[in-house]
Amino acid sequence: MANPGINAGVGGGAKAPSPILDVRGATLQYKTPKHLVTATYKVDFDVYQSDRFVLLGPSGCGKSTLLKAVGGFMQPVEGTIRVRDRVVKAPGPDRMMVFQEFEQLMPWKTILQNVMFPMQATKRFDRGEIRDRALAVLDKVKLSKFIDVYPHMLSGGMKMRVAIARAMAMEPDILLMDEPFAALDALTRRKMQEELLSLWDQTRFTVLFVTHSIEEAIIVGSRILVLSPHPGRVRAELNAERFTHENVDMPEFGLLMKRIHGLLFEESEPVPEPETEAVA
Amino acid sequence: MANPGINAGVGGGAKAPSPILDVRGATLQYKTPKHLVTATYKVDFDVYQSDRFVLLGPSGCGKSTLLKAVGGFMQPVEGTIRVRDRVVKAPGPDRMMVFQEFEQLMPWKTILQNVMFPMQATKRFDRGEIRDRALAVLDKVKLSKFIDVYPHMLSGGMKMRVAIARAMAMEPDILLMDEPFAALDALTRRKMQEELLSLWDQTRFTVLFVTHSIEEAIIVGSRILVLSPHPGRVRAELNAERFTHENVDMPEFGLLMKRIHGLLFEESEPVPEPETEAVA
Amino acid sequence: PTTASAETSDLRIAKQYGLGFLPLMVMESQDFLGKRTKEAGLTVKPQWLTFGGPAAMNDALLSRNVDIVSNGPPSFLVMWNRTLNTPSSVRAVAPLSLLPMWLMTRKADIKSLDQFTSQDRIAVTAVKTSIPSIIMQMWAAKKWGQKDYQRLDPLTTSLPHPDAMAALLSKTEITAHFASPPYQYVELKRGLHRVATSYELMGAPATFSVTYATEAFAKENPKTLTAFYKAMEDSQKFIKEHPEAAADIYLKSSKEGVSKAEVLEILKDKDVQFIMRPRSFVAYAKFMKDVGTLKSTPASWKDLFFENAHGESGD
Amino acid sequence: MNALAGDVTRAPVERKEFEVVPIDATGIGSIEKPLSLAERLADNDLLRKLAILVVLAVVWEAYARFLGNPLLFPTFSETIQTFWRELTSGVLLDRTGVSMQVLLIGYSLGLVLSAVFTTLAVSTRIGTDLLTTLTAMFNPLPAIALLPLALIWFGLGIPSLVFVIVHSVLWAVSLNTLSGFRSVPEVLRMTGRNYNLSGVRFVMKILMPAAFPAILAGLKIGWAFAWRTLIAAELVFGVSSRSGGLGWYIFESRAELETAQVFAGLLAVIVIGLLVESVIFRTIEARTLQRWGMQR
Amino acid sequence: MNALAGDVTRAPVERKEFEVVPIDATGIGSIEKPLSLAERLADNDLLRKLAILVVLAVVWEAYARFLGNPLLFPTFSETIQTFWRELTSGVLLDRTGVSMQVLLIGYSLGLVLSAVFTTLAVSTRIGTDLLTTLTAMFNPLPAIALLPLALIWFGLGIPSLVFVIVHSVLWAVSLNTLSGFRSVPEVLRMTGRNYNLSGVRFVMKILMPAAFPAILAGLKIGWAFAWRTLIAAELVFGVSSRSGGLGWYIFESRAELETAQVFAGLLAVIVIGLLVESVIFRTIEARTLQRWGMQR
Ligand SMILES: Nc1ncnc2c1ncn2[C@@H]1O[C@H](COP(=O)(O)OP(=O)(O)OP(=O)(O)O)[C@@H](O)[C@H]1O
Ligand SMILES: Nc1ncnc2c1ncn2[C@@H]1O[C@H](COP(=O)(O)OP(=O)(O)OP(=O)(O)O)[C@@H](O)[C@H]1O
Ligand SMILES: [Mg+2]
Ligand SMILES: [Mg+2]
Repeated sequence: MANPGINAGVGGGAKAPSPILDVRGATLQYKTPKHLVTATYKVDFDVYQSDRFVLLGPSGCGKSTLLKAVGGFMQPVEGTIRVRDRVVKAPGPDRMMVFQEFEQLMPWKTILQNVMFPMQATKRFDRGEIRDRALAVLDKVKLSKFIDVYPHMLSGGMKMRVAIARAMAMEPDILLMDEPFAALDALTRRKMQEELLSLWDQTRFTVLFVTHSIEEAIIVGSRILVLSPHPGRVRAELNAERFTHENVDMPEFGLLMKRIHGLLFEESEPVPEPETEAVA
Repeated sequence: MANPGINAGVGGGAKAPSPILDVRGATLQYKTPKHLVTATYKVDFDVYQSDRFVLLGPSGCGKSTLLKAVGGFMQPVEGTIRVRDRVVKAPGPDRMMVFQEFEQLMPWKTILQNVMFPMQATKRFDRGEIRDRALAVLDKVKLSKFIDVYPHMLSGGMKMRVAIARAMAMEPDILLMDEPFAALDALTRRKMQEELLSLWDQTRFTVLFVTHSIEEAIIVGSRILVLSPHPGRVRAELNAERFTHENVDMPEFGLLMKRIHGLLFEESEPVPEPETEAVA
Repeated sequence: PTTASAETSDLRIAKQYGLGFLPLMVMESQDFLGKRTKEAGLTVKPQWLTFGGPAAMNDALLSRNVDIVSNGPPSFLVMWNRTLNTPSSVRAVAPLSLLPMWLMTRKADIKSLDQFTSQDRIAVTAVKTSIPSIIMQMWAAKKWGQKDYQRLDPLTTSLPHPDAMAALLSKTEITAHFASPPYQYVELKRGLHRVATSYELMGAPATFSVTYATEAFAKENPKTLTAFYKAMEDSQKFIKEHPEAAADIYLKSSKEGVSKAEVLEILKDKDVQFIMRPRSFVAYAKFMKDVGTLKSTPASWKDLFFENAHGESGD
Repeated sequence: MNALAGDVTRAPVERKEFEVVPIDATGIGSIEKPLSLAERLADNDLLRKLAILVVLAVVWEAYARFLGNPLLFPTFSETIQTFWRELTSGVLLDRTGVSMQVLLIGYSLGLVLSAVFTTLAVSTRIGTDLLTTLTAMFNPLPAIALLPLALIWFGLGIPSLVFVIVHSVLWAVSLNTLSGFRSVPEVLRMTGRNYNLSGVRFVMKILMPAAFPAILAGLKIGWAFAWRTLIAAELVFGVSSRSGGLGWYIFESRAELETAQVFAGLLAVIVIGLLVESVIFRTIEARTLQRWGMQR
Repeated sequence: MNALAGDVTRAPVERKEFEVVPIDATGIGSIEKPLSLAERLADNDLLRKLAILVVLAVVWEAYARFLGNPLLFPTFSETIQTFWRELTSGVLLDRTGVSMQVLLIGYSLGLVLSAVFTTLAVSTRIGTDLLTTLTAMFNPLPAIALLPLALIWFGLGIPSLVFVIVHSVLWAVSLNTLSGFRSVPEVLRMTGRNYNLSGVRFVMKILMPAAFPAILAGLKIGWAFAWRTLIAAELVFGVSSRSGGLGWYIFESRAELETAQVFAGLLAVIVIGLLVESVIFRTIEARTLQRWGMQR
């Protein structure tokens, strides 16, 4: 609405079912004692059932902020965010978050307890089932040997795998992931990406995925929202359903990578200076 | 000494000058109340003047641990670590570290103050020079606009760039970097890699670089130490001097990547089960 | 840091709150000490200190931070006995006052001490160790035999006078208060009634407060001590002769919720005397020895006092 | 498995791709939701606290009237009147001045000592043991335990009071500081050691600021206990002539059964406590923890 | 620029490449540097603390002998003898028992109240204001300030003592807990809220464990102040003769100038303090903070 160009794009899939997540003209700001930092500016997008929706953009463009807003941790100063037609007001386990920071694990719980905790806290699963589910998902991320260990004894990458396992075990409506694989090594990262895709194949959950890796965006995502540099605004929305690990070497894959690279970093058109900061 | 196979390999470059860093049979362990975790086992390697030496290995194989030991934060339970023929006993600014964690920034200092701090603390530079040096290096990592901001107001990637800028500004003898670019977006990451290489071209400092990205290892490194999975042992040492961003598309580049991938993940020979944990 | 020839120029005297310490207040305000020391050819600058309780005062004396302190006879006797034959042995200089303490209650039907039941609570300044506690123990020993001297202790509760009075008047669980002047008079005015006085319970009037000093101090400053003794006589005489002025002095340093008329009335009470004659020291000492608080008794009251006071007829 | 999970048979919704020029974002600083008056009032820290104080005063007044026992518990209005009278007559100010002086000396000395102790404690293991042992021993000890030593070493008067206050501040602040030091992230510690910081410089430049939330909590507790101790200690140590502080004023008023004056004295303690908390400590917090993002 | 920087003209040293089979790493658990006896002794926490205590005792003994004023400051040996005599005669145990009982009731009650207060404080902004205001007001108030209310509400004896102890524990613990809560990392907070935790559950399951280092420091301070207050309060608040605790024992002994007994009583306080610190709090620390890597 605020941006007619975007509406035109979305309108393309006529008579589409209503989206699960509907972000409309969302402007997100941080108020600090001295500054007023605008992280994203009038961002619109829709996420439909079973989308693997990727937010892609350069560092500091407001991807994490956008994800936090969808998670219900921030309210937009302008615009609305709706999940299943209800305005997002608070966080909830229907939108499980995996954060960028290692601190998200609870240092006072063992790995197993960490994974079991949200299932117990939200009572979404039978008591008897919880432990088995946790063990299964920990096996998937190859941490079965470390279930009784405390987080501070794990390497950074291992901590992140625990966090991912914890969120996956919850089978949320929308999984919100903030650069979850950034700290993983190449192989584990690939395995985790495949795991995510295969899990998706089983239950077709909806996932909103933040990354700054174009390759990862194309592999993981079915649709990619490309954001402009700070403050984040919509630059493009692209389909990437066709691509997985198997066709990384296809020419189309390379072409799409190049196209996105251009969108992200080549200022083809004269765009007004985006780094305006208001000093309050 | 502990492993004749490795000695044979190192012995190859006959009459080489004495190494800056000499790691010999280093076994590193964590003592926890219940477990005794061996992170690396009898690792040998030498880093020579002006090397861009990369430690490459899967998650949890002990790369960070090894770097910490070189930094002087841990003592090996077996073997020795020598820098310029002196056994490493304590940390020092001749070995500047960039850690994996965001917490390494001081939340009570602005970005500029954070970068200036080690220069002031170690008195390695003239008082008058420090501020300019800090500003210059912050400009290189594209954070000039944020010099008066506190770390908690930056995104994860921006925080990491500050940490890198801070260490670079010190021009240490050996720069110890623990997956410093893992949290950066594709473009910034590439820029930072290039920056590192161009800085290296200017001063030919020695850098010990931990990564789990094979591509990054080949681009950044002049020599690559490939470590086995947990507990980390030497798997191979390879040369990668020839490769930079420019020749990523060369067939040799791809071949080297494939070779390392094989070394890392394909258990071609029957290797004894490595995940033995002793319960104290 | 003084020799026999050069006596201290800095005399530190500790006093407490209450009417029992009036002579010291008078001495301070009329500068009797200055006059008497000048007579003796000394230049003494008295320094007046006030303490909240007796224990701190004893500590100050032992650590030589004060020279002359004022306390009730039991506290003094403990101090005397415990320091006997040590470098810090003490003796009394002069008594300050002879005052009765009254046992006040709000229960109209209680006429004597033995009528208190386990439902009652008698407030005293300090359970077991304060003057009223010891007086009640002496009375209990007389009435029920030495073995049972602690029979009334369970009824007592320690509360400082002002809090005890407030509690008694507020109809809390405190049903009685063994008060000292002027609190007892205020309570009387507020409609409470007197069960007994300390004189009745002891069988004789007793000194309420006494000043004492270490023998070491006395040896080094004999003239100063004599001057202090004489100044005390002056002060007591002043109170007798000028009750109005004495009342003013009292009210200037402490109000305690009473008017001048009331203070005058107290001063005129025949039981209230400011005299140099030591009373009932031996009786206290004997009893305290019997219950084990003291390890020995003085052969005569004169053992307790410096020679200045030996001319009196004490007991 | 999950009722809300996607329809397994259905593929994602098909949509067209699009590219747009990022919209103009100049002047975005002005985007701010205006706040309602009520919100703005509720946003005012001082106002909210004032409201709380007013409520407390009303409760006090009502309860005291209900009790009707001014000897034990005077009304708020009576207390305020007395407070005002004693304030304007200068008595209260004098007494408070005396107390504040002693308090400040003792407090600062306590902090300095505590800094020395904790620095030793983090530098050496024997230092840690010493501090934890001393803290465990001396922290529960009441002031009278120190009386003999204070009398021997400092005599009567201000130095002894200062000594006792130091005792009350030192252990509380040290305990908090040490526990703050110990929970400083390992990475930050390593960063500091990397810069060759050690001993005092390491403590000053890394541990102190990193542990500042805990230290500040310790400072607040230390401050409060310095007050409590001072008021109790003034009775124990006596005063020469009329030089007593607030503690002595309260004791005197109590002995004179001027309950309203007792409460006026206590009110002075409260007022100073509130001032220190909401002016000094609040400012420190705003300037440090909140600015650094170390506190919500 | 940098003297130690590499030679710009020289390329890195040339070396051959090699590949090896990772060496056998079975049985690596046994690699451990043996410790010398001295190191092992120095490693023993208890032993080191004992050494400190012995040194302190020797200093005490020496200083007391030098002073030669047993009525003011008895020697360590005399104190120990008296301590032993009073312990075996049962007096000290009795008195300590009484005090401990009151102390434990007051302490636990204080903790419960503090949990309620801080939970309210983090849940609502008015709660935060209320707690900070109340803490700033009441924390500096000495126990006598509560005497009138205690008398009215609880009368004399144990309930009043408990009330005063609650007062001394509540604010110190709340202050530390609140400051701990406020420095819990934002991500952890968000994680908790993501699981629909709010109110009491949020506090119990996220904030409390995450802020545990600060809370534990608060508990230690609270414990120490509960002791101090109890001993002071037994004097102010009426003990009904036989029922007196350790505070009364000390007061009585002081009135009787049995200084060695006074110090024996204080020694009892110290011993209990040390026991609680090195047994209870140490165990809690080892089981929680150290295990969780939240403390060095
Ligand atoms: N707590 C905060 N207070 C103020 N400004 C903030 C805060 N967090 C982030 N910002 C600012 O908001 C902008 C967007 O930050 P955000 O963390 O969303 O970026 P991002 O796209 O996730 O970056 P990255 O890929 O590096 O994680 C940045 O300019 C940053 O400075
Ligand atoms: N503080 C610690 N206490 C006990 N064990 C630890 C500790 N830190 C790391 N470890 C263990 O040591 C091993 C090596 O950890 P390290 O952090 O060095 O791995 P890494 O190679 O850096 O992994 P990553 O790439 O994921 O960062 C792991 O098995 C880990 O569990
Ligand atoms: Mg981010
Ligand atoms: Mg690592």
